[in-house]
Amino acid sequence: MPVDIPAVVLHNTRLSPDYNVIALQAPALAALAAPGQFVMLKTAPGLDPLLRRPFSIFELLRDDNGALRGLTVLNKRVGIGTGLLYDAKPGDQISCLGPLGRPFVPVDAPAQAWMVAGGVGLAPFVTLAEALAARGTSMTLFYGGRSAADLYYAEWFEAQGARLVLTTDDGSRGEPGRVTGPLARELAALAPEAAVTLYACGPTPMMRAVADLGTTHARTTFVSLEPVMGCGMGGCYSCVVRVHRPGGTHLVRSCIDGPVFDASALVWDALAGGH
Amino acid sequence: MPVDIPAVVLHNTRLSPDYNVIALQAPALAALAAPGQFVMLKTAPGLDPLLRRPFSIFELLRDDNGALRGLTVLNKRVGIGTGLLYDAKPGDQISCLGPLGRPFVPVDAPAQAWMVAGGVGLAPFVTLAEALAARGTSMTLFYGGRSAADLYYAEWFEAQGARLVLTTDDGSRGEPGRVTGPLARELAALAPEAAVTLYACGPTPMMRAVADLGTTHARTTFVSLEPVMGCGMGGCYSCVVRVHRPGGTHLVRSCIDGPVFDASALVWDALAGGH
Amino acid sequence: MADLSVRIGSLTLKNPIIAASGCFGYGVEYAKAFDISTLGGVAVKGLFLNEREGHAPPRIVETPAGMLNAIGLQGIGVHRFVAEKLPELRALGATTIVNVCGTTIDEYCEVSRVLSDHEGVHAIELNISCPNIKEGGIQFGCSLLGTHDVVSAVRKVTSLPLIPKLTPNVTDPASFARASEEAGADAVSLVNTFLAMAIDVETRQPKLTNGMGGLSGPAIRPIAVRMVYECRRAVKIPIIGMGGIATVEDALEFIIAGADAVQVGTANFVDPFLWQGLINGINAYLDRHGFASVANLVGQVRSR
Amino acid sequence: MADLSVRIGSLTLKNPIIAASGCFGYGVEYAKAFDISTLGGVAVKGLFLNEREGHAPPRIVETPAGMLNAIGLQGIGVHRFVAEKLPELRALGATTIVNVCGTTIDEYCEVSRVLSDHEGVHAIELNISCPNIKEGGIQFGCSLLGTHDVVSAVRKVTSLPLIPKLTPNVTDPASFARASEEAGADAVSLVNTFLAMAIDVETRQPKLTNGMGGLSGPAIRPIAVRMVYECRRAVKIPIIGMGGIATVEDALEFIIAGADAVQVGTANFVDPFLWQGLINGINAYLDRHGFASVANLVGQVRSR
Ligand SMILES: Cc1cc2nc3c(=O)[nH]c(=O)nc-3n(C[C@H](O)[C@H](O)[C@H](O)COP(=O)(O)OP(=O)(O)OC[C@H]3O[C@@H](n4cnc5c(N)ncnc54)[C@H](O)[C@@H]3O)c2cc1C
Ligand SMILES: Cc1cc2nc3c(=O)[nH]c(=O)nc-3n(C[C@H](O)[C@H](O)[C@H](O)COP(=O)(O)OP(=O)(O)OC[C@H]3O[C@@H](n4cnc5c(N)ncnc54)[C@H](O)[C@@H]3O)c2cc1C
Ligand SMILES: Cc1cc2nc3c(=O)[nH]c(=O)nc-3n(C[C@H](O)[C@H](O)[C@H](O)COP(=O)(O)O)c2cc1C
Ligand SMILES: Cc1cc2nc3c(=O)[nH]c(=O)nc-3n(C[C@H](O)[C@H](O)[C@H](O)COP(=O)(O)O)c2cc1C
Ligand code: FES
Ligand code: FES
Repeated sequence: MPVDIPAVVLHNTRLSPDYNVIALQAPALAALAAPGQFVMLKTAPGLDPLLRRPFSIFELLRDDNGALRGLTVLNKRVGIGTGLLYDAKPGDQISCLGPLGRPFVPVDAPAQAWMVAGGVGLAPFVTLAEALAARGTSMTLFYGGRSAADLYYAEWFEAQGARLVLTTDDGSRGEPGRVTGPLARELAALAPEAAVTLYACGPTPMMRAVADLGTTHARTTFVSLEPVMGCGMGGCYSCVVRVHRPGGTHLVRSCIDGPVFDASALVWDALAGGH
Repeated sequence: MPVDIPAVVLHNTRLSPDYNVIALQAPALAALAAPGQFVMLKTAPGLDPLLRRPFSIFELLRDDNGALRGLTVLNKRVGIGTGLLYDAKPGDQISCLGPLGRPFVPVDAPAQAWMVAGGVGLAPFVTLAEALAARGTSMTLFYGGRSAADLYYAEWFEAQGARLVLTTDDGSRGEPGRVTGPLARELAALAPEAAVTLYACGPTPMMRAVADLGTTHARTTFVSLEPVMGCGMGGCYSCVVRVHRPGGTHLVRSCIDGPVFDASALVWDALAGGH
Repeated sequence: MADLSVRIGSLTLKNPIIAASGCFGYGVEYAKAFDISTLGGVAVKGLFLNEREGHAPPRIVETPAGMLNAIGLQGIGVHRFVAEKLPELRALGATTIVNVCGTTIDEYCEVSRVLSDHEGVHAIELNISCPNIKEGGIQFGCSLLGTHDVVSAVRKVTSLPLIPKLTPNVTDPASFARASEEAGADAVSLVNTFLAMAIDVETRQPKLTNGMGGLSGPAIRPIAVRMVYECRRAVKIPIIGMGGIATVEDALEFIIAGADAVQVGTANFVDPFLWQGLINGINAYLDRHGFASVANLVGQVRSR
Repeated sequence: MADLSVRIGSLTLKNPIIAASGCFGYGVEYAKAFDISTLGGVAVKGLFLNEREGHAPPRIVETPAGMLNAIGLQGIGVHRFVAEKLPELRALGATTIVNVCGTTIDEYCEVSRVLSDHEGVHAIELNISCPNIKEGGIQFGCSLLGTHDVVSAVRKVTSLPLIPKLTPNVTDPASFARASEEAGADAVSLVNTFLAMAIDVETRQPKLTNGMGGLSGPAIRPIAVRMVYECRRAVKIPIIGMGGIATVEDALEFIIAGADAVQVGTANFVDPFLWQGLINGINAYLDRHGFASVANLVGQVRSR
């Protein structure tokens, strides 16, 4: 049951020249949110741009009494709409539609949850980590960025009890190289009976690499996809991805059948092109 | 030689629920401005709305050393663009094209200048009054509004040495009724040889009434028209008004042949329809 | 409270506000957001006889005050529709208008026949105007003869209200409305999307995998209003107008131009909760202007 | 620095950026703002043989990402033009393209003949596509025969580069480009405006005194790009593309779709100083992508 809220911008925190976190007042929406769901934001009033943009729910905001106030979005500026969100001012109103999409299903102990995040792909994992922490599931965050400055919120996850495995392209923090490097090593080192579920979000090639590792090491892997979405509600069929089904494959809408998918269900070659 | 300046909003002063004065930083443009000229403002970035809107240059802004800083616009909210200007925040950027159009020609003593303003029609008279004051021409402002609260800036004109003749529909300040009432009486009372030039800006019916009085009393009358304008530069032919010419009438572009016209040249019946 | 009902052949719509085909899934997707039985009608995604994949993504791209789409009529086919979606639509109380596609006249007829055999289908919108598929659709919609032939053929196999959906990609849409009327259509709907194209200048490739797509949204509204106005002067049957409707004023503009009912597509993507506001707004306008019914407002444009 | 020149028949344009007819007055109006000789060309307001008043205001109305106009081709007539404006345009060094209108083939010919007798007219753009006037224009532009007849008739009376301007209000603009080519045109330009309408719902009157008007601006760009793409595949002669161009990317999109040069109309109202930026931007793109000349980029769209 999604709602549409004319959310007031509470604050806009710039993390870098292209990343920011924007806080939106939307208690009714926050109350409905499940881990890994997304919202459709109208990045400006009027017709330019016309369509909403999809964003993962990043943090849930609570007041001092713990009552839900709204949510935040981790925004990476790549074009018009994300540029407008980067420039948003407190007091601005941004229509916020959601929560939308299939959420992550958090595993329970003794199974462990390994989260694998690349860049802005960190966004859906805050709500997942909270859910995992709540059920006492032990968790690890494999988190890669260009350099140390790009590893936002790592400490927050640590505070939640997550084990951190960090990598940077330039080696300025954690292990140099891709996040899939240490992930591959740790999966190989796992005892066969050790129950581990992988959750990945980031650039498509990275998610695919994680999915392949999951297959190789027979561990269930969930990915959260980020295709272009026109409506987020199942109305337009713009967001389709190819999945296996008995006797073949077909195209399903990632806004309602996703954005979270079991990686083994996806036809990855078909995803290469899209976002 | 018009210029186009990405002007920063210095401040936005609300005068009422539908009037505001917006100050724009545009020294280079202000330096070129003549009395009664106008600018074309892009009321929002992007394509909504697409076209600029024409506004009279209201005040010229000077810094403490008297150097020109920019200009203000007296805005009345009637739709999308004027609504955006009403809501403009300091720091916003508004592209400002101008100065445009034929200016008022200030008369010299012994001739007197009688300015007749209705509502937002006051806008072009601040620059005219400064020019008149500079040449020592004695001036009168006939100024009408709905009620006392709508007679903005009357004191400013008084300070410039203008004689004020105020009217309000509700009689809350000055004489009750239309501004053309006292104007008619004073024109009738004038000595035939007394040289007076009329300058009028306001609703079309009001300007027409002033023009008729000018004709009746054989006094030259200039009016500043406010038709819909697409470009303000003579490019589109959207802004035409009908004027007399030897052997008939024709349509001229009010953005370059106006907005200031000798009232006797205009075919007033043709104006009734438009703005 | 004015009378908002609209008659289309044997069908009476509660009100003139219809969800446009391809912009509202199969209707059921929106039932979790609001009560879709409050709509005048729900035009479901275009259906062929069999399941159809459509085009590879990207399938949409935003344009100034509009969007291009080249979905390629992905759909589950009429048989799965009547089995999997129709019962739910009936249970929800939706006034279901099925958008019927075909690559041949026989397919249009067969799909229509299947639908006619099932309870809960209230009308057939004949999609002879999809610009995004090679075979079928537009090939009928851009030929007066083709339009006449497919409409009269389907007319023979169904007694359901029959609504050919016309393309704007022709010189004179009114002549196609006339051809539809002569062929026995109960109403016409227009406009479908404008054939258009967007190119990424960095890659020099079309932004859509399909190359071309259909333009919809507010950008096209003034052209669509003109076409509805022209059709109103050409035919007596009801007209369902659409193209860029996003506000109450937009909907009223189409009705005043000559539309008996309107559809809303792209705007539903921007605001899936806009429906009640449109219905209430039209009612308020009718009351304010002293119209006893929306029917009295249809085509009431006054010359200047 | 890439080669920006464009050949149109016997004429060579400095660069592919042309001011569109009716959006740039007679050119002289803008000379006080910038040096109009820097433009590839200046297409002046449409001219009949005699002076013409045009329609009563309001003549324009804004629409989503566009505008409607019904100016009605107000103009001073060809004789006053050559006497009063042409000398100034020559003095300014403008590459002048005259937009020629007519109510009959004879008038098109007569206007073209007068222009051919004067120095400083560089090309004739034959306006057979104005949607805003009853007689003339569109009546030729919407008929293949009419197009062929008027183009070949004018071809006989002038050796100036002849550029029929095509309407988008037809099913297949490419066939009109072909008819123009066969009739001896040196190039075609498209698109003129889309016939459209806006209604004030409070008064229920059209917002334009003329009732209908022509839609221009960014809103129509995707449709115009498609039409240029189709024409490029239909004819060998140069194509001048236009319709909603406001940025360097927009201009490049048309060139990649198949336009040898482009015109900018509505965007000049929003930013009369955009010209140099467009010219520099195209040059920068060509250098960045390793094109020695703009001609090499024309029609270089790659299939996906
Ligand atoms: C379920 C979901 C969750 C998402 N969560 C987040 C998030 O938490 N934070 C965040 O910053 N972004 C997120 N995205 C991506 C975000 O929606 C896009 O970056 C955004 O729509 C781009 O809009 P724009 O107007 O800035 O770009 P545009 O100006 O529209 O386009 C600029 C460039 O961005 C590309 N682009 C357009 N849409 C997307 C897309 N969906 N993904 C990637 N590139 C795109 C275009 O192809 C173009 O190259 C998410 C996307 C989805 C589907
Ligand atoms: C030379 C000139 C100087 C002007 N000076 C001022 C000024 O100093 N202060 C000021 O507040 N306004 C001034 N105007 C009027 C102002 O330009 C319009 O009010 C404005 O363009 C309306 O834009 P909008 O987007 O708010 O209205 P829209 O949303 O475009 O339209 C809303 C309503 O306003 C009407 N409208 C549109 N254009 C005009 C117009 N030009 N005049 C009157 N009504 C119009 C429309 O018909 C419609 O009914 C001036 C106009 C001209 C031509
Ligand atoms: C994503 C999308 C999919 C569409 N699919 C269909 C379709 O399956 N059948 C059809 O007749 N029209 C289809 N249309 C056209 C719409 O029904 C409507 O005619 C058009 O979009 C204009 O209305 P709008 O501007 O309100 O969207 C589609 C439009 C869009 C945007
Ligand atoms: C106000 C206005 C007047 C126009 N007058 C003419 C004209 O006289 N002759 C002509 O061929 N086209 C005329 N046009 C059409 C433009 O030249 C151009 O074809 C069209 O506007 C599309 O380009 P644009 O979107 O860049 O404006 C006019 C357009 C506008 C907006
Ligand atoms: S985004 Fe519209 S169906 Fe998924
Ligand atoms: S506003 Fe364009 S010519 Fe006057």
